[in-house]
Amino acid sequence: MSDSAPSGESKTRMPHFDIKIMGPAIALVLLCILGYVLNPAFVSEGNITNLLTRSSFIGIIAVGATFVITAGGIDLSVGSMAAVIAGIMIIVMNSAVGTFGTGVTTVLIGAGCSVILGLGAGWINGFLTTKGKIEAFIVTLGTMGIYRSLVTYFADGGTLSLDFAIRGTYRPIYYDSFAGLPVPVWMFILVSAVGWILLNRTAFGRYCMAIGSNEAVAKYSAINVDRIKTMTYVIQGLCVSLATIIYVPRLGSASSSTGVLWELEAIAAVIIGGTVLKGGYGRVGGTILGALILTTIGNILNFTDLISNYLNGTMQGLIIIIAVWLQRGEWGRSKRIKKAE
Amino acid sequence: MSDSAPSGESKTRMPHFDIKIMGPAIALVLLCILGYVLNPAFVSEGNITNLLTRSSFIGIIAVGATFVITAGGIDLSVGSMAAVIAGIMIIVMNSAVGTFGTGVTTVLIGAGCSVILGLGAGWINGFLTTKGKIEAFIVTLGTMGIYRSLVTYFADGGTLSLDFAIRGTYRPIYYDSFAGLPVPVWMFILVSAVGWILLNRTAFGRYCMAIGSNEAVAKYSAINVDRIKTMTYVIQGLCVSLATIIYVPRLGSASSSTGVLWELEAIAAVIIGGTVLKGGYGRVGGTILGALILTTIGNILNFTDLISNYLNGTMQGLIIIIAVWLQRGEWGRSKRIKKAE
Amino acid sequence: MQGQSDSVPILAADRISKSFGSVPVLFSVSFDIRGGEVHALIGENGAGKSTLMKILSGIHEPTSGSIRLDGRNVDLPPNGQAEALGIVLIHQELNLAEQLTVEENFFLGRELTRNGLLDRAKMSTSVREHLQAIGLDISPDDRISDLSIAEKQMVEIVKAISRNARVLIMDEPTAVLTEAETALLFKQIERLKQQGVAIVFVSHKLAEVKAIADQITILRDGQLIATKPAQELTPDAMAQMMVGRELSDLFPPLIEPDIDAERVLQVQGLFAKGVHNISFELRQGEILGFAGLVGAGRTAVFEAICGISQMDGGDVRLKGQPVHFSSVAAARDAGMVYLTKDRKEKGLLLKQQMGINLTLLSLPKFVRHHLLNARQERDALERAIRRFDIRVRDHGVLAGDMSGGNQQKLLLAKVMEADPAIVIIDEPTRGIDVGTKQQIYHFIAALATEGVSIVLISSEMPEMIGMCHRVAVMREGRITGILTGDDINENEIVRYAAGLKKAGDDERLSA
Amino acid sequence: AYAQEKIKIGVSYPTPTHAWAAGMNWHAEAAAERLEALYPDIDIILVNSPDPSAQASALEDLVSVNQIDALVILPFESEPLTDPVLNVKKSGAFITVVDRGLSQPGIEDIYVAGNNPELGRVSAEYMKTRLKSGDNIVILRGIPTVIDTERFDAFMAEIEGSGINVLDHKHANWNRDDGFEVMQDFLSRFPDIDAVWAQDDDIAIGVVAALKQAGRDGDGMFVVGGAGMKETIKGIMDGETLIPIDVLYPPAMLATAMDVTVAKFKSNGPVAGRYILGATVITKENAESFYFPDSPF
Ligand SMILES: Nc1ncnc2c1ncn2[C@@H]1O[C@H](COP(=O)(O)OP(=O)(O)OP(=O)(O)O)[C@@H](O)[C@H]1O
Ligand SMILES: Nc1ncnc2c1ncn2[C@@H]1O[C@H](COP(=O)(O)OP(=O)(O)OP(=O)(O)O)[C@@H](O)[C@H]1O
Ligand SMILES: [Mg+2]
Ligand SMILES: [Mg+2]
Repeated sequence: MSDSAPSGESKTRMPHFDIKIMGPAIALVLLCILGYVLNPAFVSEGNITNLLTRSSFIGIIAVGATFVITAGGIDLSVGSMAAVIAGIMIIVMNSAVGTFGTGVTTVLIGAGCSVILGLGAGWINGFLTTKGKIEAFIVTLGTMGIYRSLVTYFADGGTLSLDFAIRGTYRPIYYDSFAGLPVPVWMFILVSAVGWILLNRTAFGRYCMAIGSNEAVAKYSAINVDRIKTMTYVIQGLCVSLATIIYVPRLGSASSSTGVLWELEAIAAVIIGGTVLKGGYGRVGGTILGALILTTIGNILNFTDLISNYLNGTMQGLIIIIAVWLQRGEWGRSKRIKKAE
Repeated sequence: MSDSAPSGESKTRMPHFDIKIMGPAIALVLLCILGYVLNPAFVSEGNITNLLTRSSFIGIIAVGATFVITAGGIDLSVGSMAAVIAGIMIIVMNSAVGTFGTGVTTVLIGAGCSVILGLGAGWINGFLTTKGKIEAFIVTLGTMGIYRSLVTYFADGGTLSLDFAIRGTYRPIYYDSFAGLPVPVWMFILVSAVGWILLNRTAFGRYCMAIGSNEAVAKYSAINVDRIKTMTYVIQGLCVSLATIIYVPRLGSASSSTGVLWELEAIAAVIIGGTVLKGGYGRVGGTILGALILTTIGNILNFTDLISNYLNGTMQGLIIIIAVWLQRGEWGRSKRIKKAE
Repeated sequence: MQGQSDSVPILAADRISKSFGSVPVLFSVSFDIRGGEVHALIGENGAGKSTLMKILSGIHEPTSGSIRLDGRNVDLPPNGQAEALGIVLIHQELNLAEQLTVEENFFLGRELTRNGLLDRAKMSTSVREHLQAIGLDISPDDRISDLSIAEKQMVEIVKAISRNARVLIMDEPTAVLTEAETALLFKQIERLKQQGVAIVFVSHKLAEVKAIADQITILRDGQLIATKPAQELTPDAMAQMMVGRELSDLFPPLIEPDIDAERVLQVQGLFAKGVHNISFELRQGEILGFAGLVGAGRTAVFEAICGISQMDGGDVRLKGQPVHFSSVAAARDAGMVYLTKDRKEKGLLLKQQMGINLTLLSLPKFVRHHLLNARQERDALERAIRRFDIRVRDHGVLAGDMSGGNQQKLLLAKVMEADPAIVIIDEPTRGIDVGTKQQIYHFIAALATEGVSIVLISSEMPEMIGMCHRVAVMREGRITGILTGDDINENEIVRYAAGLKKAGDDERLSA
Repeated sequence: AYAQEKIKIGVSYPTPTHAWAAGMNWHAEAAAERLEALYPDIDIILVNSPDPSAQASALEDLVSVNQIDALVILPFESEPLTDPVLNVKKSGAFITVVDRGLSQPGIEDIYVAGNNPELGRVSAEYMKTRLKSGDNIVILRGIPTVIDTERFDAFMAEIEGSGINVLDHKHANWNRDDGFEVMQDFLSRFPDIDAVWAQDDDIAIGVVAALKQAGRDGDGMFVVGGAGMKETIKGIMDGETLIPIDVLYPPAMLATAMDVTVAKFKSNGPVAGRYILGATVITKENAESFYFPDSPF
C-alpha cells in the first residue's frame, strides 16, 4: 500500500506517466518472449486461444474490481460470490429443465438468475460498507466466508453438476468461437470496453476517482458518495455474474473449491495494471494487461519442467514482483526520483 | 477501506472515541455470553485456557500487523512466512540433534534460527516496498507465494516432522503452564505489552502513525520514512517468528498447509480491533481483543451442533460483520452523525 | 452598484448560533448579502468566519437561527448541493482531489455530457477559456498534485467563478496568492459585481478588504461586532475592532545584527532541481529575506539544503564546516529546520490532535529512557498554546478541525519546538490575523535578537521590508540580487524579481 | 443439558473441500444417524476442521467440552495431529484413526485406512496392460501432500522399466478447473499423448473436458482417475471408453470406522487392530456394487 507510485508520479510526471501506461504491456511482452524461448509451442494458436479464454474469468472480475479499488474500496468476496452464483445457477437450471425443457429458455433463466444474484450480492457489500459504515475489508471478508460456506452447503460438501441434458445447449457459450475468438474472449472484450468507457468517459468514472482520491472533496462537490460507492460494488457483482455465466458451461459444475483465491488474483491484476490500491487512480486497460500477465505466468509454468513443481509458487511470486518492478520503471531511475523529491 | 470511521470520529469525537475503545470489548463479552448460553462448559477453565492459548498465534502475528497497517502498509505473507520458518526450524533442529543432542541447546538453536529468519523475511518485504517502490500488496502477495512453495519444496510435498527425540524437550513451550497460564499465553501477553508500549509510548510508534496519516508530513517532520516502514515489516517478521516458536511444539510439524489464511485472520483481528486499514491510527489493545473475538467465534462453533457444519463459514462471517457493526457503535447514531457533519 | 444595497438581500443569516459538540463557536450572528455588493467578513483566527460561511452554503447546519434566500426561510441542502441554488463556496481548505486533473476537478459534480458520455472536448475548451480569461498558464490536463498551492487556489477561484453563482463566498482566497494574482482576482470580482453577483470576501489582508469591499462585518470570538459600510472604516479601525484593543506598530524595530557576527550558513554554487548556482551567507542573529515570484525556486533552494530534496552540486557550510544533509533529521540535529508553506499536505497531520503534531519534528527531545515523556509533551503543548496564542476551546481538537490561522500557529510552534539555531520560515503568516501577525513578527525579531538566524521566505512585500536585514531576490531559479538597507523597498524587489535588473548591474549588491 | 450417561463419540475430520471428502462426509452423517437410531445411548458428534491446527483445536474442545468417550479421527495430516491425539488418548478416550496413520505407533486402538501407494501401483499396473513401450503418458497430481506423494511414488515405481514415457507431471490439486487448464497446456505442449493418469476423478473430469475441446479424445486415448466418484462409476457401468476403469479409494472408510468403534462399546468381543481397505479396481463388471446414487460423490 505504498503510495510511492502516485507521489513519484506527481513529481516527474510526464516520463513516469508514460512508463506507467506502457509498463504492464512491456512486462507482458517480456513474459511472452520468455514463454516462446522456453517452448515455441507457447505461441501456437491453440495456446494463445486457451490463454485468452482463461484470462477472461479473472479479467472480467478484475474490471469490476478496478472500480471498487479506484473508489477506495476492496472486495474480497468475489471468488466465493462466483462459486455461490454458479451453484445457484446450476440448481435453478436443473430444476427449470423440468418445466422449460433443455432449450435456450432454461439457459436464459440461469443467466438471468446469475445477473440478479450478482447485482444483489454486490449491493449487499455496498450497503454494509456505506450505510453500515463497516470497513469494506471486514464486510467482504465476512461475505466471502458466507458465500463459500453456502455453496458448500448447497452442494452438500460435494459438487453441483449441471444436468447433462442442458449442457449441449449451454456448452457453446464457452467452447464456441465467433470470428476466430472464443465467446468468453468476446465477453471479456465487451466488458473491458464498457468498463473503460464507464471509468474514463462518464461522470460516474470521475466520481469513483474523486471519491478514492478524497472523500470530503467528493462530498462537497455534491456527489452522492454512498451511492457511487455502492454502485462500484454492484458493478463488481455484475462482473462476477458475467464471469460465472461463461464459467459454468466449461465444466458444468460448481463446488466449494470453485473460485478459491480469485479475489487475490483479481486484486493483483488490478494493481499490476497500475491502479493505486488506496484509490483515486484507476486504469481498466492496465487491469486487462494485469489479468493477461497473471494467466500467462501460470501458463508458462505449465510449459516447462525446468523447475520442480513445488517451486511453481516461487516462480510465480518472483515473476509478479519483477513484473511490477519493471513496469514501475524505477530501474535506473532511483536517482532521478530521489532528486525530484 | 471505508474511512468513515476516522471521519466519523473527528466529528463527534468524545463519545465516539469511547465506543471505539469499548466496542471490541463489548463484542467479546457478548460472544462469551452467547457461548455460555449455547453450552455452559464454554466457561470451564479448560476451555478458557484453550481459547487463550489458541488466540496466541494469531494474536502475536496480529500485533505485528498492527504496526504494518498503522504505517499504511499491508503484509499478506505472514501465514506462508510462518510455515516456511516452521519448516526450516524443524530441519535445523533435526540436524542439530546429531551434534547438540536433544537438550535445550537444540531448541535454542531452532528458536534463534526462527528469529533470524523472521527478521530477514520481514526486512525483505520492507526493502522491496520502500526501496523497490513496489506496492506492499504486490510484494507480500509475491513473497506469500514464494514462502508457501518453499515449504512445500523443503517438505518434498509432504510434512516436515520434528525429531521425536527433541519433542520432549520442546513440548513444554506449548503444553506447560506457568502461574496458571500456558506458556504461549505468557508469550502473547509479553508481545502485546511490548507492542502496546512501542506503539503508544515510543517515538517509533508515533512515527508509524504519522507515516500512515501522511507520508509527506512525516518526511518534513524529520522522520526517516523508509526506515520506519521497513522496521514495521521487520517487527511483523519478528512476531511471526515468535508465533512460530510456540506453534512448532504444538503439532511438531510443518507442511504446505501450515498457516494458510493466517494473513487474513491477522488483518481481520487488527481491523476488528479498530485500527484503520488505510493507516494512521492503530490500537494494539483492540488487536488483542480482535484476535480473541476471532478465536472465540471458532470455539463457539465447535461447541454446538445446532447448525450444519457446512454453514460454519456463514456463522463466522455473520458474527464478524455483526461484531464490527456493534463495536462501531453506529446503531441508532446515524442521525447524530449526519447532523454533526 | 451602491444603489442596489437597499434591495432585498439575496442571502441572509438571521441570529445564527453554532456549536461543535458542546463547544459554542458562533453566537447569534446576523449577516446579509446583497446582489452587486462585496461584503467582507473579518475577524481574528478562530472567530468563526469559516464556520459562518459553511453554514451559509449548507455545509454545516446551524444549531439555531435561520437562513433566508430571497426573503424566504430555507433549509440549505447539504454537501455543496446549495450550488444548485446559486450559492458557491470557495473553501478555505483547498477542496480539490489531488490525483485528478484540473479539468476533472473543475467540472466535478456537474460534468458536461453528451449521450451519457463526457463531452471532454467541450469541458477542456471551457476550462482552458476560463483559465485564459483570468490569465493563468495552467493546462486542463495538469494533475492537481503537480500544481503549486497558489495555482491550486487560482483553480479553485476560477472554478467557482465559472459556476455562474448568484452568491459567491470566498473564504480567504488571497491567503496564498501574490499581489499580481490578487489583482487578477479583483478584476474578476469587479466584473461579477457588475453582473449583480453577491460576493462574500473573507481575508486577513485588511488593505485588500479596504480596496474591494462595500460592506464590512467584523466578528470577534463568535460574536457579531459590527456591520459597516467600507468607507467608514480604515484598516487601522478594522484591526482595532477585530482584536478589541489598540494595535501598536505591526513590525518591531529592527535591531541590526553584529557586523562581525559569525557566518553560520554559507552556501556556494548550489544546484538542485529548478535552481542554479545559488550563493549566499547568513549571519548569526540575522533575518535574511528571500523574495521572488511564485515558482522562483525559493522553496526549492531550502528544501535542497535541508535534506528534503536532492542537492545536485554546491557547497554548504554550517559555521564553517562543510555539511551535506541527507535527511531532514540530520539537518534538524545540526540545528537547521524548515517550516513548510504547505501546512495541509506537508505540515500537519490533519487527523491527529494538536499535541501529536506539535512534538513530531522534535520528538527525540521528548524521549526519556526510550519512552516518550507524556508530561513533558503536555507541558510543551501548554507552553506553545500560550506562546503562540493558539486559540482552541478544546485541547483535544484534531488539527484538521482547527481554524486555518490556528493551524498556522501550531505549525510555527511545531518548528520552534526543535529549538533551531537556523530556521527557514516559508510564508509564515499565511491566513494569520493582524493581531497575531504582529505577535509573530515580534516573536521572530526576538528570536533573531537571541541569536537565532532566520531565513524568511515570503510573498508579502511589507513583511520583507519590515522584517528583513537583507533580502535576496530570486528569479527563475537564480538569485538576481541581494538587497540591503534602504534598497529594501518594493520598487527594487520587484525590479529584480521581474528580471529588469540583475546583480551584475550593481557591484555593491553582491554582499 | 447434557446427558452424562450417554456414550459420546467424537468424529473429527477435515472440512470437505472436494467431492471425495464430501462423499466421506455423506457416508459419515448417514452412519451417525443410523447408529444413533440403533443405540439411543450413543451420541455421535461430528466436527470438521479447515486445517490441521483447527483440527487440533477441535480435539481439545471435544475433550474439554464434550468429554468424549471415544474419538474417531481422520487426521488432516499425520505429523501435526499425533500429539493432539495423544492428549485425547491421555484423557482416557478410545481412539480410532482413519486413513492417515499417526506418526507414532501405538496411540490408536483401531486403524482403518485406504491404501494410497496401492492406488498408485494399481493404476500403473493398468496402464501397463493398455500401453506398450514407447507410449507417452502425462500425470496430473493432487495437492502437494503426503497422500499425493505416496500415490505418485508408487505409480512411478511400478511404471519404471516398462518403457512407457512419463512426459511431465504437474499438480492439479484434485480440482476440476486446474485439471482442465493443466491438461489444456499439456495438449498444447505434447502432440502425442496416449494416456493420462489423473489420480483423481475430479481432475479426470477436467482432463476429459480439455481432451474433448481439443478433439483429442479418440484414438484409444484413455484417462485413469481414482477414488470412486458416482458419475465415473456410472460411466464405467455404461461402457465409457475414455475413462475405462476407476481405482477405489473408499469414501465410506470413515463410516466403517464409526461402525467398528461403536462395536467396541456394543459388542462383546474385543475390538482392535488394523483394517486396511483395498484399492479395488472398478471395472464394468463390478461397478454396480460401488454405485451410490444418493451420495454427493
Ligand atoms: N468541525 C469542527 N469541529 C470542532 N471544532 C471546530 C470545527 N470547525 C471549526 N471548529 C472550531 O470553531 C472555531 C472557529 O473556527 P473557524 O474556522 O470558523 O474560524 P475562522 O474565523 O475561519 O478562523 P481563521 O481566520 O483562522 O480561518 C475554532 O475554534 C475551530 O477550532
Ligand atoms: N517551473 C517549474 N517546473 C517544475 N517544477 C518547479 C517549477 N518551479 C518550481 N518547481 C518545483 O516546485 C517546488 C517548489 O517551487 P518553488 O515553489 O521553489 O518556488 P517558490 O519561490 O518557493 O514559490 P512560492 O512563492 O510558491 O513559495 C520545488 O520542488 C521546485 O523544484
Ligand atoms: Mg477560516
Ligand atoms: Mg516558496
